[in-house]
Amino acid sequence: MNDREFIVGSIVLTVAFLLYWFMGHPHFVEERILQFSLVIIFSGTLIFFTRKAKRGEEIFLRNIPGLKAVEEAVGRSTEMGKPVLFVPGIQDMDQVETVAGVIVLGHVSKMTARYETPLNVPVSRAIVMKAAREACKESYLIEGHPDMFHDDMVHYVTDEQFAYAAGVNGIMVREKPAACIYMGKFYAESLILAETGNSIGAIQIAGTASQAQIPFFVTACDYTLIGEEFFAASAYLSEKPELIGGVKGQDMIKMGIVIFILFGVILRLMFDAGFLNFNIIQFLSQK
Amino acid sequence: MDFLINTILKLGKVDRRWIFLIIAFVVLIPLLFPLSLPIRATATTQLVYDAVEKLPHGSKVLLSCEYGPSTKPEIHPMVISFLKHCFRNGHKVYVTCLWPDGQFLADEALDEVANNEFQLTYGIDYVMLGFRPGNEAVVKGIVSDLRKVYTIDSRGTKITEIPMMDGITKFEDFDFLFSGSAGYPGTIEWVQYAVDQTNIPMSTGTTSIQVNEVMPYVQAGQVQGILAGMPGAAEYENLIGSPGIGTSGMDAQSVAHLVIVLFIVLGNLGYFIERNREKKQRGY
Amino acid sequence: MIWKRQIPILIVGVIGFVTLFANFTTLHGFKSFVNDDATQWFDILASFAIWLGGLNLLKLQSQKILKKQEGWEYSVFAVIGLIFALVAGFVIKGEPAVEWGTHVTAKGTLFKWMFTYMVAPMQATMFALLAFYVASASYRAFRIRNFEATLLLVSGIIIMIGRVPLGSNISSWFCMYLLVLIAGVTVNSIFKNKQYTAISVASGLILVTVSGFIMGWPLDQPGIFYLPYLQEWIYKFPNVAGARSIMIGIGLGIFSTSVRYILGIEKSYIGE
Amino acid sequence: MNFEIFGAWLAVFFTLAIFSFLYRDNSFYKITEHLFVGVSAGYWMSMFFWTQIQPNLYGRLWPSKEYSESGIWYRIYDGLSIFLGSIFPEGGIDKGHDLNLFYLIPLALGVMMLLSLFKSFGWMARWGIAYTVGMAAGLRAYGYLNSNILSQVKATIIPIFDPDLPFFSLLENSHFNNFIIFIGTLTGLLYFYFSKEQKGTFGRITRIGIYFLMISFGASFGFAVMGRISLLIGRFVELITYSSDDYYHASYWVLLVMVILLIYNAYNEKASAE
Repeated sequence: MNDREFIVGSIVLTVAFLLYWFMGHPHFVEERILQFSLVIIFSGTLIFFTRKAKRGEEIFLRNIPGLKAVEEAVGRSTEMGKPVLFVPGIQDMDQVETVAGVIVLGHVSKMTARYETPLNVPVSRAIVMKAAREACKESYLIEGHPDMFHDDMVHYVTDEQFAYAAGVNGIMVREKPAACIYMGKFYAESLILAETGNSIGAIQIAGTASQAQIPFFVTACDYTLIGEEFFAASAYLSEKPELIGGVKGQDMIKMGIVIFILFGVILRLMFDAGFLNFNIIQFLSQK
Repeated sequence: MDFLINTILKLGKVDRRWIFLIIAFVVLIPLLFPLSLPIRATATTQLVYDAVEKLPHGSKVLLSCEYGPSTKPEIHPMVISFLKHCFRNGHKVYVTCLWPDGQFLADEALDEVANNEFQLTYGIDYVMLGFRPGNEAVVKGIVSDLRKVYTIDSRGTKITEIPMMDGITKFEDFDFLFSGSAGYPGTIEWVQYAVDQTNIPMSTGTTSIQVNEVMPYVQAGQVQGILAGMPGAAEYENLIGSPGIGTSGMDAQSVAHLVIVLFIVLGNLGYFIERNREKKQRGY
Repeated sequence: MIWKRQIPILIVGVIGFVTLFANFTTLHGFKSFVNDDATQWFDILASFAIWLGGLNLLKLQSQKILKKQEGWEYSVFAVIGLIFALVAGFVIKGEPAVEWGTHVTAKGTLFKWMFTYMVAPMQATMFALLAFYVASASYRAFRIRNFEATLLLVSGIIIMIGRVPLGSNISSWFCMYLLVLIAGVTVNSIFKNKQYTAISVASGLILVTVSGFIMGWPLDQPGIFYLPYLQEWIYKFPNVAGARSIMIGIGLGIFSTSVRYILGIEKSYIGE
Repeated sequence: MNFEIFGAWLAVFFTLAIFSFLYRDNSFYKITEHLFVGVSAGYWMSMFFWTQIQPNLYGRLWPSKEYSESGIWYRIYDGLSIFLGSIFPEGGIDKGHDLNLFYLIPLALGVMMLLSLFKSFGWMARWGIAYTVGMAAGLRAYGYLNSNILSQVKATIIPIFDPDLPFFSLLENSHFNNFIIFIGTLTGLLYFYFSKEQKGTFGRITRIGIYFLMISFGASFGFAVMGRISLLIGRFVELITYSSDDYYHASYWVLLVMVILLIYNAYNEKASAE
């Protein structure tokens, strides 16, 4: 489908809906027209930007300071001649956060390959191990150091949550990595990992969308990618158009929401003051 | 002074098992030897109490239990106090559960309050409708037609044969809803699918961790007050004048919080001293 | 190939589309299918998924035992536990008066016994372990390394102290004295001048004491220095603001992922 | 011995065994952890079977309402009934449902899911998963749009013109507090806007946003600590209960034996290391 077809298609659908609407819209829940329009508008925005990204058009995403911090951390490890530890969370590849974590791992392993710094990736799921190995192997190949990659770099510890945390703790205490990077889905083990990392004096960088764990990471790590920031960073690194387009589309909707709120406050002020006969709150309250 | 600084620094490197031991004692000792700190209700707890007090005698109250053993210490005392409050004011209580484990715990609470303390009759003063699977679908079902979701109660009695079920066919026939909730499905689903659509007043008691998620709804007025975690339960117990597990845990909770705050302060003190020393050593 | 790839994508698209748009139509058959049957199917499939997970666990642990892999002795316990739970669920009721089906929620059955004395304590203790880790991390890892972390810890501490009975027994005047001392430390570290520090601390102490005498030292006034009020304000207003922006962000994220699933752009569920 | 007291001793053992992990990873913990994994898997399997699959699936395929002595459909049922009488009681399943053969679809999808345990049928689970994914996507797209976006946007549109509202009140709604919510929500949203560098004025605005986010995380932090401590209190209360006469001081005895064994073990390890 090219652009022209896309635009024509959208117009035809809109006209068709308008016709249906003015013909008395049988079987349509009238009170939900607002939600219906939002579903259409939001989806349209997302599709538009995904297509734009797929065509290879330049899409600007701001620098994410956390990624810069990752680079510095790897740099410091190199200086000190110590390894980098990367923990991709404790969940399987069906979690978006694990996927994002593995994408960031690809980025980190490129740097370790470039600087010839040892990398250690303990994982807790067999499938994550496979995916993480692939990602690292590719990075080392791209950087021209395929000889430096070995399978043990990414190794399975155990599926059990606390046993995994204990295992990773052991690695930290023995190897004393200079940088610990936690990117993925975390539960309670976040605390145990970050505390040990702190006690060995490593630079710690975390990224997760698990809301309950973010506070612990923020206080115990040097840098934390919070929620959406983490996803945006991984989209940026993955160079996958559907991910980048998604981030951009959501960005536009977010800006739309901000503008709508500002506009809404003004409308409400005018209604309350009696200048306008349109109650925005009531408009938004339809079920 | 140097001695003090050195001690703080040395303490920073202490084996964490000592800290585990300290926390264990800090929680255990106040449980064995209570301090009986006076408890003062926060505004959100008071709101829940007032909402129940406002109901006329003999109101029909729906209590929904959505918690399991891992969150029992927080929610169970709330449910017990809520039952006491309702029975004392002569309300009729209907219990539903969105979590399967909720039914075990609700049964326990009813045994303790309705049977032992108030000696009420099943089917006239209270009824246990029980657990139905389906998460928010159950909530939706109760709103549209309760008798489709519940044909029998948890004891296998037909709903039509239970006297207090007369005239109850849907969610709007109740006067009040209280949800003791530890996560999904729970308070948020009740707000979205039941309360927002019908305007039946609702209060909630949640685990500490869930408070932040539910707070925007309380702030927007969709939920009338919230009992937040074990301290919320303790405050409620005190408002109805019947201290229980929540209250007895409060001393331990207070002391443990204080100790954790002290830990944070001490830990940061060590951090600052160390940082300053490093700066001095580097010569600036 | 079509069985493994196209059909699942088609199922997601059709089912997703139908459930989404059922919200906007009054067509009865359509609506009742989505509201009743489709959700029931979902729950039934979710139950099968739990069985799949359980059987998978059995398979993995048995393989571990048969191949005598490291730690296989412990896997024996996992298998025993699973079998015991299934026996309690399907073979031995323990209470003849209770019917099959209600035995999973009724009193006096083996299943209920298993719940009370096995599932409940183990689950609860697993969660309670974290209290210890929080304590040790608060001592060894929670550092006010920058302004953000400071804000976070301060608001956390105010909530922690203000929420419990201990906090409501701390007078606002105590907090004000504490603040004067903290201000003194700050002045000292900025100006590095003992005179300035002494003057600021002394004037602060006098100011607080005088106003205390004037107001008669009420426990909870002025409200902004009384921890229970302060924590309530924090969690009712600034916290709600922050939480709300996250909520909107999460809502958007979930919406866009859902749309991507329905349109077949995102196919991670079939491993792509 | 009474089952209840036996149960109490078991519960004490499990509780202390899990706590023993705090000292170090040891056999008590490993045994309990593996038991826990097994028992909870079995617990949920049974629970969901009896509350979902049996009543809502089989209950619709073979309801007792339509049971008849003739016809092939209920003969299959009778066959099943002979082997699995508890699941398929005589005369059909009475859960108040009508006969609905459409439910063969979820049954088929479910069976396909289970078949995926065998390697060559691995792909079969995809159909069932696809159904749940699609359904969840449709439900959530609307639910989150409505409650997370629309109603929160609505709550952020604050009244500026409202003479009844006080300008300042610490704990009640007031213009000041409304303004805090308004600013916090907007700047928080802008912090997660990625199409512009966070520099200059925009950078300063997003800084305010991150401060609000941090206060919010601080509140979750405080509440998380509170919840964990409450759970610990709950465990200790139970241990104290079980240490009483009625339970023959279970807590003390189990603790004692466990400590002795752990010390013995540590001593042995030390000896073998030397």
